Amino acid sequence: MDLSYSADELAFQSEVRAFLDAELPPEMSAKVRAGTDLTKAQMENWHGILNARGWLAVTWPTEHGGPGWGPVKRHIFEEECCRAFAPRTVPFGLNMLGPVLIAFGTTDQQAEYLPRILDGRDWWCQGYSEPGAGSDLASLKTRAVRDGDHYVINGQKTWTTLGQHANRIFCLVRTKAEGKPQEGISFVLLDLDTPGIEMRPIKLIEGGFEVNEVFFTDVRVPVANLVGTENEGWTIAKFLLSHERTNIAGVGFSMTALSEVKRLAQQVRRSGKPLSENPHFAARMAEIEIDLEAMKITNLRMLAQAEAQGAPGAETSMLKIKGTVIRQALNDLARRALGPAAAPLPSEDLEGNAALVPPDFANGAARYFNNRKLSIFGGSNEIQRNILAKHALGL
Amino acid sequence: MDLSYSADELAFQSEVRAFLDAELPPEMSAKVRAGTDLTKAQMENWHGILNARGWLAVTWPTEHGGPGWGPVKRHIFEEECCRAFAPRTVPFGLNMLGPVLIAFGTTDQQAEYLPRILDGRDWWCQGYSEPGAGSDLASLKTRAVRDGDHYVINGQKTWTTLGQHANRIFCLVRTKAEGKPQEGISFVLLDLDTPGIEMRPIKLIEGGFEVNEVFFTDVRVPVANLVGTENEGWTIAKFLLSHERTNIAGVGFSMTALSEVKRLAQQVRRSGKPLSENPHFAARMAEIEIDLEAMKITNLRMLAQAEAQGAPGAETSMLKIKGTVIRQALNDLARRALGPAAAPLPSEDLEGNAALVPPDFANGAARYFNNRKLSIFGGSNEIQRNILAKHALGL
Amino acid sequence: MDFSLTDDRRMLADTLARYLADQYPIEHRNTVAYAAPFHDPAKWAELAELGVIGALVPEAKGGFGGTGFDIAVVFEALGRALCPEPMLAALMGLTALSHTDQELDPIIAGETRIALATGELDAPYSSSDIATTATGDRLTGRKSVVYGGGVADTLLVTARHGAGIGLYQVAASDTQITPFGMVDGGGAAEVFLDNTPATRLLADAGPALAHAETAGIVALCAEAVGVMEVLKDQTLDYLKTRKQFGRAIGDFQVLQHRMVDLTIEIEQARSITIQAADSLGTPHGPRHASMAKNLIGRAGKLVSEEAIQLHGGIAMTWEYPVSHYAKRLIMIDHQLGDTDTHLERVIAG
Amino acid sequence: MDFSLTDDRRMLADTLARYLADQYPIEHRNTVAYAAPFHDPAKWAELAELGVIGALVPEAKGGFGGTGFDIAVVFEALGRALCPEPMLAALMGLTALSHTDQELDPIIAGETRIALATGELDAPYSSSDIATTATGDRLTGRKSVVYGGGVADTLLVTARHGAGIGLYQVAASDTQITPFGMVDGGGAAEVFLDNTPATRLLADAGPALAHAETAGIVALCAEAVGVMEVLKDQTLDYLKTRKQFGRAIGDFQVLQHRMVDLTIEIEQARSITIQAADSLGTPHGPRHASMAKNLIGRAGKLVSEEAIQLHGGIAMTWEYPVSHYAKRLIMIDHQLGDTDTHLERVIAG
Repeated sequence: MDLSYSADELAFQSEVRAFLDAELPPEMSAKVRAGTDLTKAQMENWHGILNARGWLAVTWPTEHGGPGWGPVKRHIFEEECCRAFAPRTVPFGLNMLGPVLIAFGTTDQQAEYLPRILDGRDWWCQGYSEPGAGSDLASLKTRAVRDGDHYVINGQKTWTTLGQHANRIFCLVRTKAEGKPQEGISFVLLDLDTPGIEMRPIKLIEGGFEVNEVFFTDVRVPVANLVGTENEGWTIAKFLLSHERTNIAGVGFSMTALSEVKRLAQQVRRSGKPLSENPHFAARMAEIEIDLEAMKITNLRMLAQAEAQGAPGAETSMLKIKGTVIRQALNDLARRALGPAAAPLPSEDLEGNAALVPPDFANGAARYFNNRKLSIFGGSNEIQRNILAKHALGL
Repeated sequence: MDLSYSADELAFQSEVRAFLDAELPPEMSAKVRAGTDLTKAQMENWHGILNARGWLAVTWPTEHGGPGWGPVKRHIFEEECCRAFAPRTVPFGLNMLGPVLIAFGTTDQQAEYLPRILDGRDWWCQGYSEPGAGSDLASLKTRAVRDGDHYVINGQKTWTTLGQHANRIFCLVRTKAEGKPQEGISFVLLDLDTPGIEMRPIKLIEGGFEVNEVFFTDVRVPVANLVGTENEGWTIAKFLLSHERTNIAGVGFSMTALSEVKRLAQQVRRSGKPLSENPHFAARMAEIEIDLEAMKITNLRMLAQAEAQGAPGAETSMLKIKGTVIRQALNDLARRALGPAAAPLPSEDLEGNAALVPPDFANGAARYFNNRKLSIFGGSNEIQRNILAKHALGL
Repeated sequence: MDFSLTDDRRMLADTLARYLADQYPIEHRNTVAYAAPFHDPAKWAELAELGVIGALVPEAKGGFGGTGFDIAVVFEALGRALCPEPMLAALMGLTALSHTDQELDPIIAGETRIALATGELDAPYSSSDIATTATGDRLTGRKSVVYGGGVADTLLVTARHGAGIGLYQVAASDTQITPFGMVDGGGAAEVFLDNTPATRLLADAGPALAHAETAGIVALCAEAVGVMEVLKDQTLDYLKTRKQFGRAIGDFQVLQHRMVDLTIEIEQARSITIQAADSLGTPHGPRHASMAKNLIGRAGKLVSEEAIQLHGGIAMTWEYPVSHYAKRLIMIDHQLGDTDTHLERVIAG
Repeated sequence: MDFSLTDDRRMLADTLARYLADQYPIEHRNTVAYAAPFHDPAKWAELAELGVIGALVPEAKGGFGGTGFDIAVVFEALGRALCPEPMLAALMGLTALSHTDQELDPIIAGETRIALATGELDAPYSSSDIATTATGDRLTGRKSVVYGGGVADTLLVTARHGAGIGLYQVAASDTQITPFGMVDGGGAAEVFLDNTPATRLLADAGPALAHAETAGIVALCAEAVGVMEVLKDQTLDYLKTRKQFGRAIGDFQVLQHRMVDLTIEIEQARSITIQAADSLGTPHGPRHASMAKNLIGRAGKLVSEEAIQLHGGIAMTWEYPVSHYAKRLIMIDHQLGDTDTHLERVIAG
């Protein structure tokens, strides 16, 4: 048993660090650290920087422009990006559609779309969930009816993240009404400029905008935009949900969140002492640190297993559950540490001398509320427990 | 809104205190405090003392020899008994069979059995659970087949508490095999001397003996020993389960357990200071104290409601759940406080100068393990949650 | 023992609840709660007219209430409506002023507004640990996150003088105030004092502040109970109507049991709030208030997080009222001492 | 990164597991674990013969193992069998002695038995806070809950001398020992020293004790993981076979989710134990051991209590093995520092 990285992996780690030192724009990492939204241009810029280095589509095979990393190198890369407060890449083209096209797309589809994802000409978004079909995705109702060499789509999608920046959307639609709910679903690609598509922003609990509703009214899409076989989109949906699980534990995020909350607790003063010296706060923090330390090893154990055996199993649901519990607990801790200073809505009036907390921490409450989503989206933690009970425990 | 006791209630409280001061034998309260088992003679002695005062059958109406108290006075009495470390009365005759006979028994049955419960001639035990029918009581299998003016009983009961001291048992038996599981159950009274009954002790997790298995082989019992109507015993079972809920919150037990754990934490020393000054231990203790403080009011609120409306509702399941959680947490705290000194099995070699802890606390670990039963018996906390979900929340 | 409300209080509760249901629906609430001045001045006047402010003040001081249960009844109703009016500032200001000979009638009538400015950046929950100083009749320092401070005419400020900590009155117009809105709605302010003219009301602010703080905690706990009851009702309703996998999600046993646990904690929260209200003004008052605030902090976090989780994504949206109730419930833990602060006070005895 | 065991360790684990399954079934375990001498001396000799004790000692000291992973493999297997043999005493004694020039072979061979006597009534978890004193070659004081102390030939005792705390060797026959059984099986003893003759092995016991304690914690954590795995398997099996309300109780979603949460914590417990084993003997060793012992304490309580609760009454009986596993798991928190003790050490850095 050997828990350390190999010489090759350590060299790679240094390479990533050097790259981030040199290439990550400081104004971007400052925003990431403070939890404020990047502009669309900034996100595109970061994609461009990564693409120039060949490190953008980390899950793709080399023939399509991926770096050819295994799970451990991907993990190192993610860990270093988190440590440096690099922006997350936008996953919809890179980690979702890309792998789908590589596995299920025609050569033409691959040739047309993959390069456009890499060079940033396309920004994809996701049309999966519907108002009546969240965790129960198979019950989706958006209809696509064949009309000559087109489908005519009517219905509604929701929770479409960053749809406001996208020019294209991939959707699960119902192409057959009969049979089991999982049957009769198809996977189609749409240009958001197509007449009949309307995107409406959803304001979130903390006041931010990151998700949207998408309405489809008699939207005509060429049959050539079908990926895979008609009525067999459920296979793709399942494939995609399992691919979404890259970095599902979010260990890197939690590590930076922990170091940030430690820094905050040293700055905040209560009864004349740093909050970090308060035994009750320190106890909360230490327990999470220990859980995270264990999570790091759990994550590495499952990575090693994935490296050895290929596809990740139901066990990754554990990483989702415990990983989100830890991240949310860290957000909770940061919020608590701020005390009444967590209350203000972000405001220019409260900057400079009027600031209540260092700017890195001004979004503490907003981040806590926003990250309640972590245990809901991507298959809620309840769904993950159902999966584990069935597939890992045989219940 | 007025949370204080009335003048009448306060006077009653003083009366109870004076009684306990005068009448409770110190060697009994010492044993209760230390969590060691009382002998059968001691329990009978305590029943006799209470009966002499007319305070034994606290739930019975005055015409049958009860004191005629409402829920609040019963609560005060229980609270004071706990505070004084008085033994619990044995509930099977007093709180279970007695109310059943008063509600469902014939005049003859009442005249025969109630006085014998009061004066101690009969010690009843309970034949409810079976190895295959715990929480799912209605699935019980012990059969009673009519043969002339007798039933012939075959089957097995378990978890029969203090059966080793009893001379009689009340049982739920199946008198009809057809129909729903709840139909065809009858409630019968048996003399334990009847041929064909065998009682075997069950050794419990901590090594103690308080429950038993009871085996019935061709046991003949007169039909006159049926209580209520044949095949309608389920009504009695439900009545009895709701009556079992007197003092279900166990507030009095928790209050003495809390004062004992505080006393322990002041005596135990760690790093040269009393354990009570350790912030982490103090935090655990304070949280439970607060929960208990709230529980006291919750319990009083529900008592007041019961006093006003009669029968307790599904809400008492809350008292069972939270009450047992608190009691178990206090046992847990006492066990923790003992540190390695919790390890020894009780042994005469470890008394006097060789003792590791004051004798009151020597059973700390045993009590913790034994009281894991609290969340299992009398309808497990899972069953209580099912009841609340259905009857209090309408789910 | 009697756990029913008196007729007067029942009437007050009903009147206030009806008024808020009619005049302060959640759409209106969200409109005024998140935009300056972060409340609705017209509604404030109407609440005063209804006697809501007077209910917080004893008869001897010109009101017609002022017990812990009066306060609890008012704030539970405000919590149910998620009302962002600066009633906590009024309660705490009036309670502190009741220790002086100041005239309270204009405040009770809603004509002038006050705010109690005690907390500071490095001493948000401690009234004794402050750095603001008084030199004669001039104050210098900074008071932080002053609830209702953005709309007050008069500020009651604590400051150190030679012999201890005094209570001072400062005209809002004489000082620099930076008002802001809060993540959970409603307004507060930073107050910058720089040789600011002030009138000393009390040389020893201690007893008045302790009283005001204890009353404020009872109010926040009762408000939290109101918020929790709404979250419970909304969640229960959602469990019964939302369908997934072909049945109401409330059929799933896991969600049933979690809903039960949440319900039990709400009952516990109500109980401990009743106790804190009962002992307001007695020697047990501060300890029972700390017990209540600690339990409310724990129960509030559970109820808020579970209400969101049991709903799923919909509760993450601004449009769905649950999100605002959930935010308010969490942020109550950031007012007048959090869960840990009050646990420490309980431990200290 | 490689999470697989070496062939040697895999073989040791398999051999030991097979031996224990054959020779130490639960009925035998319960017979010997709760009656003096609270273990089985014949089995002790056989374990020594199998090389189990030697696996805990580095080659340089006469063994053929001694790394954190060697220790973990042995103790996980002991945990799975709930073995009450005083292997922890041997490990900690040998580890302490490896800092001296004492001969270890007779101990490795199972011919002599040792126990490390450090804890005292008022300082159960602290090796520096002791009251036992050395005057020349004589010791006076009391050592409390000495694991394996009832069957040891030699005791390694810590005591204060002029310049610090030293490690002393005492013959069991020279001192008054009160052996006793433990609630979870196995034996310990109270050791009363009254001007008892002793040999000083180390003037400064610090490094040897720290090493022994860290190794002991790794062992206990691995043992706990073994115990938890058995509890998980037994509970899962029960959920699949026990029927209530006409179906297997494992069909109930509430029990499924609780079983999942328990499984996750067991994985976390295994992970943190791997880390502690990996860093034994490095500067991170003590901190990682404290992290592990804290997490094991929390996970152990959850797993023990849930295993009982998910079973119901049957797990409350002496006859059903789960009760003994549950007891052992809880009582591990009473050895070498409990959950809070180690949390404090992690906080202290």
